[in-house]
Amino acid sequence: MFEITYEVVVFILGITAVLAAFGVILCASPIYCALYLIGNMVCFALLFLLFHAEFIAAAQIIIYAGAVMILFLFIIALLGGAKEIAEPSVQRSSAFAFVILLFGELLLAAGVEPTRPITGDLAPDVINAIGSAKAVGIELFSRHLIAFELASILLLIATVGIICLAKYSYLPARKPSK
Amino acid sequence: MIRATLAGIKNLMIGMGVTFKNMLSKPVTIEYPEIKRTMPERFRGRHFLNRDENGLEKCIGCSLCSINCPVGCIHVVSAENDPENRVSPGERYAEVYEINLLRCIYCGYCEEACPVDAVVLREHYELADYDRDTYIATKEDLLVYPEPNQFRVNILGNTERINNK
Amino acid sequence: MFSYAWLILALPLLGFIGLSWFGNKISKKQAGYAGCATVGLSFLVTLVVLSELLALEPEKRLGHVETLYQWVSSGSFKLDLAILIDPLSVFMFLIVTGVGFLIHVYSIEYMKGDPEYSRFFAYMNLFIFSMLLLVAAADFFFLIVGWALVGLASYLLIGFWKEKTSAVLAARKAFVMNVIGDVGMVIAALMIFQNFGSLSYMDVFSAAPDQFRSNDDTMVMITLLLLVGAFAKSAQIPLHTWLPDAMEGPTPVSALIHAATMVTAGVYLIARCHVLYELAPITMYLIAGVGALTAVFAGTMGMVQYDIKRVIAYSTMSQLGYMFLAVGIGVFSFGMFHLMTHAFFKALLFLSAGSVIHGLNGEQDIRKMGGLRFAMPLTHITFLVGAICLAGVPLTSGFFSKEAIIMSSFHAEMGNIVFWAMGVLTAGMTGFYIFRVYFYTFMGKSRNPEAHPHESPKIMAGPLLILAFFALVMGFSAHWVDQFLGPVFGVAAHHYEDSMLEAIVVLAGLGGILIAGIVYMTSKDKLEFAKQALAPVYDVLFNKYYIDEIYDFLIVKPVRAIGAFFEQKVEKEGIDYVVDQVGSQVRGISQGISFLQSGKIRTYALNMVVGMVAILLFVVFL
Amino acid sequence: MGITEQGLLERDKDTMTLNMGPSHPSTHGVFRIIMEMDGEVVLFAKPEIGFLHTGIEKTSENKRYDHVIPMTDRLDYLAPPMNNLAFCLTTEKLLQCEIPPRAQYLRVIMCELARIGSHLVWLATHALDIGAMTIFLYCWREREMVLDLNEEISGVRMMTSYIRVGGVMKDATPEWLGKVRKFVDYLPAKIDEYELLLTNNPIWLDRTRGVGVMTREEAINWSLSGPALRASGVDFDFRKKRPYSSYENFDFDVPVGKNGDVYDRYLMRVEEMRQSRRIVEQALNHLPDGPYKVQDNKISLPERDTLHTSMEALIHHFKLVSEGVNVPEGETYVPVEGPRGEVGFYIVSDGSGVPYRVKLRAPSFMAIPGMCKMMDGSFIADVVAIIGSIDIVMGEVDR
Amino acid sequence: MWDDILQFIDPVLNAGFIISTIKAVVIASALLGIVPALVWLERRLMGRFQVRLGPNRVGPFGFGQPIADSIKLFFKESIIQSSADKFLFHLAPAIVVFTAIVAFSVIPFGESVTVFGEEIGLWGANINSGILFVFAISGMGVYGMVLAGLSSNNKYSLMGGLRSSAQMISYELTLGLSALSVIVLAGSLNLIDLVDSQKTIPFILVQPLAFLLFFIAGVAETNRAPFDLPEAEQELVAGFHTEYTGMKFAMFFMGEYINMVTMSSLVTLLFLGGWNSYGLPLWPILAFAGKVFFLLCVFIWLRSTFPRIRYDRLMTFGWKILLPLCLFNLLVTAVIKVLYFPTGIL
Amino acid sequence: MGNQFVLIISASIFCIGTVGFLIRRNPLIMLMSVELMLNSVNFLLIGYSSILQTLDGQIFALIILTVAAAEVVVGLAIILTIFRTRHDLNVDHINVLKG
Repeated sequence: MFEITYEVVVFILGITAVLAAFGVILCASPIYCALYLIGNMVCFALLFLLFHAEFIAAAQIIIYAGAVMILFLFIIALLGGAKEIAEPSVQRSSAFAFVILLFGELLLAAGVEPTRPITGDLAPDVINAIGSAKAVGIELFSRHLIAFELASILLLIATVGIICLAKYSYLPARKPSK
Repeated sequence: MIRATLAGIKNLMIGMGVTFKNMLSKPVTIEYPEIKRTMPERFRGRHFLNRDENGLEKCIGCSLCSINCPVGCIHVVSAENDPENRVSPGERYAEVYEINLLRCIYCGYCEEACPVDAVVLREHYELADYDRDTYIATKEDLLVYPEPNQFRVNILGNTERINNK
Repeated sequence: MFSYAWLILALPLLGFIGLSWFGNKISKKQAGYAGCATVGLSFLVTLVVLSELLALEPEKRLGHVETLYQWVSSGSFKLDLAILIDPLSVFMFLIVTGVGFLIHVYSIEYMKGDPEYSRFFAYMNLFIFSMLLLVAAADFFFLIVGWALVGLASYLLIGFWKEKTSAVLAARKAFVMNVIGDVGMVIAALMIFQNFGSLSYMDVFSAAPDQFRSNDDTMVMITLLLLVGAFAKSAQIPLHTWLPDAMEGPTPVSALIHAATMVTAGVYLIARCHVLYELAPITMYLIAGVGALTAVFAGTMGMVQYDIKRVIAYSTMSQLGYMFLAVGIGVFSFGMFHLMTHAFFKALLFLSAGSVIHGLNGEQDIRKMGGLRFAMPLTHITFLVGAICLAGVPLTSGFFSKEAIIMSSFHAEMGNIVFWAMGVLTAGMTGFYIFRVYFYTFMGKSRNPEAHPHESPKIMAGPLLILAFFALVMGFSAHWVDQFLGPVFGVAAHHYEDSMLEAIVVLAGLGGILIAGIVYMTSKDKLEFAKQALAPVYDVLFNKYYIDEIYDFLIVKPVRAIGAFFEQKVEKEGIDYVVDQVGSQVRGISQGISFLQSGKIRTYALNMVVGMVAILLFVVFL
Repeated sequence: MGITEQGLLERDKDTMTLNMGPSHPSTHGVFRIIMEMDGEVVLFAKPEIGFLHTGIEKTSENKRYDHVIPMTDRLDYLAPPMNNLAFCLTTEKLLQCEIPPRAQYLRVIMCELARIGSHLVWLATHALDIGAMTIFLYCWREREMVLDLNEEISGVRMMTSYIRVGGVMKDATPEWLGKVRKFVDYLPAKIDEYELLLTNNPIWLDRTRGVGVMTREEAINWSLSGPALRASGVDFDFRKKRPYSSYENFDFDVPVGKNGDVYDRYLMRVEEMRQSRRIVEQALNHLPDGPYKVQDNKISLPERDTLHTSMEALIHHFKLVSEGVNVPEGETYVPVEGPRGEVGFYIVSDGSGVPYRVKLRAPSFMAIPGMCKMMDGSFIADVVAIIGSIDIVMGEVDR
Repeated sequence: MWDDILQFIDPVLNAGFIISTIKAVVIASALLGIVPALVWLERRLMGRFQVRLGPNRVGPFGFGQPIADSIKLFFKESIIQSSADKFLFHLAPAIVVFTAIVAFSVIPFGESVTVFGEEIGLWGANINSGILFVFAISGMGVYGMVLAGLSSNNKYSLMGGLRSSAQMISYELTLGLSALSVIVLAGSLNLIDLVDSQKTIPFILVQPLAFLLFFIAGVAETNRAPFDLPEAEQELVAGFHTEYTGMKFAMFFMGEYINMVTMSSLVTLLFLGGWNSYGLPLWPILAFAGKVFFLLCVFIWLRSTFPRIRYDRLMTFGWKILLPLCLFNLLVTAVIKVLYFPTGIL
Repeated sequence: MGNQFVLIISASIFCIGTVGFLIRRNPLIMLMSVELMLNSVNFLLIGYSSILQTLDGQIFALIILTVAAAEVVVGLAIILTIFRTRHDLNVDHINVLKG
């Protein structure tokens, strides 16, 4: 019984995520695009919850929806969300064609049986017993330490980069009188 | 820097202390409609036309008030007194005495100009009303009645209108 | 048991952080005292550690790893913030903190006029900390961290007078040389990790003898790579060129770098890794050979220099050669002993030289000195003490340590007559060049009438006297040092008695002094012929065997020449023409197809997608 | 990137024009500033005034001298006695009449009370602009006492019209003087309380220090006056430099600032409140007896009780009320030190009972260009603080 | 057929589900009911701080005032300017209220009680990483403000929206990091565990700096004075809700007050020991409510005392003072914990 | 749900993101499309992490999250800088790289 409910919810959320993704690329106004993207991310976060990845779900919401998308809105507010009128072109049609091809290929690839499934022993109940955050933490700081450190260095570099890019002197002056 | 920070925190705390102290003090407001201030003697509120001890109108219609009004809000038309039926003790009396209270700036110049202490500005200050027409105060509105209450006439505010035109 | 031992490291680090943060907020005096106090306290803690260590049975003194904090524990890779307490490291602690403290005290007065006083002490503390970290490391990781930090600190200190171009260049040179060494070290560490799965000394040294045969390729490789680092840090041929240039830094820096700490790191490293080196006798021979060669080589160069500090610097190289010779022939404890005595007398020499320079207001050229024995009696005596120790006059510390090494170079298992001969030759040259400096500086008459030398203040004299005392008497502690370090190296080195050889060594040293006396104390004219005859040799020596020039000639010039050739001939006349032609032809074609390079991101992205489709096609269906 | 003219023009494209006012919570009346903003930073600000235009100067040309006085109340409505005084002093200078000392002292008391009241309102609103809400009501509490005093002596809380040509409106009663003394004794503790809340408060310092800086030269060149001028380090006060109305008899200090920023202006005004209190105290202690207005019935109305007994008084009364004061031909200007700076009337008389021309030198009006200069490069939050620190009153700006 | 359907919905109708539903309804309506009370409290208390009385005309002590206000706001015409983006304009206040209520749903306010044989926890939901959930959801709340600013087509609103987004991003870091130092001590992300680990002493005594930082950041997160920059009425008229009227305006208010309650509860849970009464003879829930009430009063007290911080100073304060302090505190806490209390403190 | 579902959803969102990147001209929306693509990969990783019962996928997702945050921030800064210098947000007009 519970299984069916679970699957139904997963299915609905998945479909919603896809629809939201369509919204992102089809809306004319960047604000709505951003909103749809937030919707997509929230759906994903809920799916992560259902996949027993509580910590990632929370991180997804806090980082993506809470910070990254706010930045998007911030920039949209700064630059003004001009609408974009779609016009057919060779570029567009070829893009559609190739991406549909790609999608087809991906679907076919999905049919290929996994050759080397590496399974672990961290069943949901095991993770729940430890706590998702704790489990991820243990894993992150033991086996994936190097990746973690590299990611932190990447963040540092990004910080420096963004400061260099966005640094902008405020030296206001009186408008020359006419 | 640390010292500055600590001093800053201290001063923030002092500020909070001041507000807290004031919270414990008695509020300075008064609950107005229930409790009303007693106005000082010189208060320049609404105009009234005085009567003398015989119940006659003091105003003699000399129009000095009207002349001395900086904004010109007083309109006086004087008339000769009928000796049988005197309205005022003098020769003439004000047949029409109107003050446009919306225009009046309550400067008290009319009071100063009046040679017979007829027009006075008294401690009446509740002048709000919903109707603009009522602000043209006619003589009936302005005159005080000797008994039983000097301030029965009150066109504005919280007491009823006496004259029913 | 030694849980407070990390204080030894923490105190100088604290001093560094404190001085660099609050350095400009406190007065010079406070900065100087703070800088000294941290090192001094560190020395006291070392003494306490030493006393506890001595209270233990000799065989229990090994391998106390004090783990401060478990830092990284990633799968099999474990890295702890730990320090190693054993006789060797405590021995080094004593030298580094003890001599370092004296140099710090000396600097209080020496650097008095410098505007960036606190920065100086901050760097000095950093240097001491880095060196201690290097010594205290219980694994190769922190060894490398300390190693690199020492390099950094020496860079900062040599280039301390940053407005002096030569100082900055010298600092850069030192840094580059050191980094060459660091690269070797890092590769060695990676190889060690690959082979042993751990970086900890304990694991590596215990596993190595079981895992590898003698002269195993891997082992030789590791030891050679480690050696690169050791050579770079200890200024052995061919990575020695930075050391004389490093004299551009303030004199206490020279004393600190060349006497007590940095340059001895290479010797320490080999001593520390003796287990590995014993598994690679080939490398040992190499070490001994290079050490002997450097000793002779530096000695010859030292004989002709006129810069007082340079002479001492070359002598350092030469003495380091002795130490390498010692560790190369397997008498590690003699090497360490010489390291210690050298630390005392070389620091003494440097500080005395600094005192001379200080007294002459920055003059470093010995030709402009002279007759200082009257003006600076104390400095004169201390310098003389240092000189006789260095020259190996009997019963001084230098005599005991040097004699032990030279004896072993003949008698020890790996010794032979060549090493011995080079050792003796170096001993003779040592006597010559140091007394040359001595005679030039203190004897005769003043050559510079404008100089008004004055004795250095007390606070500078104190360290000089203490060092002079130790330089004279520490020679008698040879047996104790053997005993103390013996457990580390498995067995105490055997002391060889051979009065004939001993006499030759002594005579060589005394002969050098005598020749120097004859040459420089007698009238100039009589030696004119000798000068004439030896002029070519002299030139070669004075120009440091043209090593810098050779490097320049062998590497820089050819590359430049090739570059110039290619630029002038090949490129301008040959390729350019072809390219121009090709280019103009291609331009026509490319303009036709330039729509591919539209500059539009989306087009590029589309190309990427097309590529992705194609690759996926390949992967999935083929 | 250095700001060149070209650079500025380039950047104008991504600036935003923000329109502050005329109805905005903190422009202190119907004042409009058009600001070019770069994000939160004001590149330059352009003032726009005239929303409260009442035509008082023009109206005055058709009013008798004594009828102008209630109008001057409406100029700087936070300190009406100052305007009354400026107008009366000018007229009296034309009339060349000597004012009795009691009248002069009463004028001083009223003016300094008005200064205290005005500064209290300023502190209240300025602090509220910067976000401190509570001090607003504390200041209001004390200002209410000033208004009560006004009410008691003149009959009206704000538009007192108390100072008249030739003296004052009515004499002060002993009870009133007692109340003033009580107020004077009560005030210092309260000023200390405001200072406790603000002077050392780090947020307050953050918001005010280094904001809207005007150097000494700039302040003079941009014709600032009053506390704003003194905050920039110019020791100039009409009460000291050109004493009028017996100010030379009083002992008080003129505070002078150093940095010329918002904080210094704040300190100036707080200190001025203390000094004003001192002046009032001295005036109370040395209040002379005697007439409260000129005993010349051509200038001031005769006493009311003589109207019923003296025919001459009645005739004078009728004449003065119906014709007003006849001022000799001439023109003059007398400045007084108002709470915002130099207040002065320039009056041209053609000898009739009506001024030929009346011109007001309004401190707020003169300060507006300088104020907008201060806003260049400040944050939008600073704009509010700067407006508050200059303490403009739109009544006298637009008039 | 009906049997099948019943069988299908049977698990839905079991006790757990019903209790959850009841809890959700109760919590949501209680929160919405708290708002008028809080408005009343704020206005009365502000009045007292400002030596006046505050609302006192409607009902005894002015209790009826918030009700009258809300009735007024309910029936007020909702004006939408024609140039606004209608959909977002409607959406924004809903987001604010929604996230505010949802964020509260995981806040526990007492131990579990047994009613009719069912053990009922006094919380909306007890999830493992409760505190992460609160941060995540309350972080979403800023969308309401940003969207309100964007959709109003008003420059003041836009600036308010921009300010709120920048402020939220900046102070959320401080909030999270200062909470982290407590989490490090307790070793759990679960709010109930956090409270349980404060059985002996509250964390405010152990982590005073973290408490201060958390509280400051909390004030900033809820956009309360002295950090009420997004709606700074003296500068930006009313910031992001300048254009809002009627019920939608009231919803922003509701959001702000609920956030205040949430933040106070969070401070109570993390630092003041939650419902532990430390010897005082109080019901757990009363202890909790008392602490929250006290914090709410402090919120109001702060508002009535301090001037508003300037925008650039706010950013500087957040990034250059609070954040380094937080990191420092976290570092020290972590080091001490690892070195001396590897198994857990207290 | 089986792994097929995860794969299909992930693939479709990835393709949608790709299309978005290819057809939109507003760099902001292009950046959002990239986010979509990254998200779809995250979803795949976490889905499989749950199916295969290991945490490696979650770790990967976490790293991707970090990278995405860095990428967005830098990307937005670049867009802002471009807008400041060019006052134009159409990527088709930005063709400095044109050969």
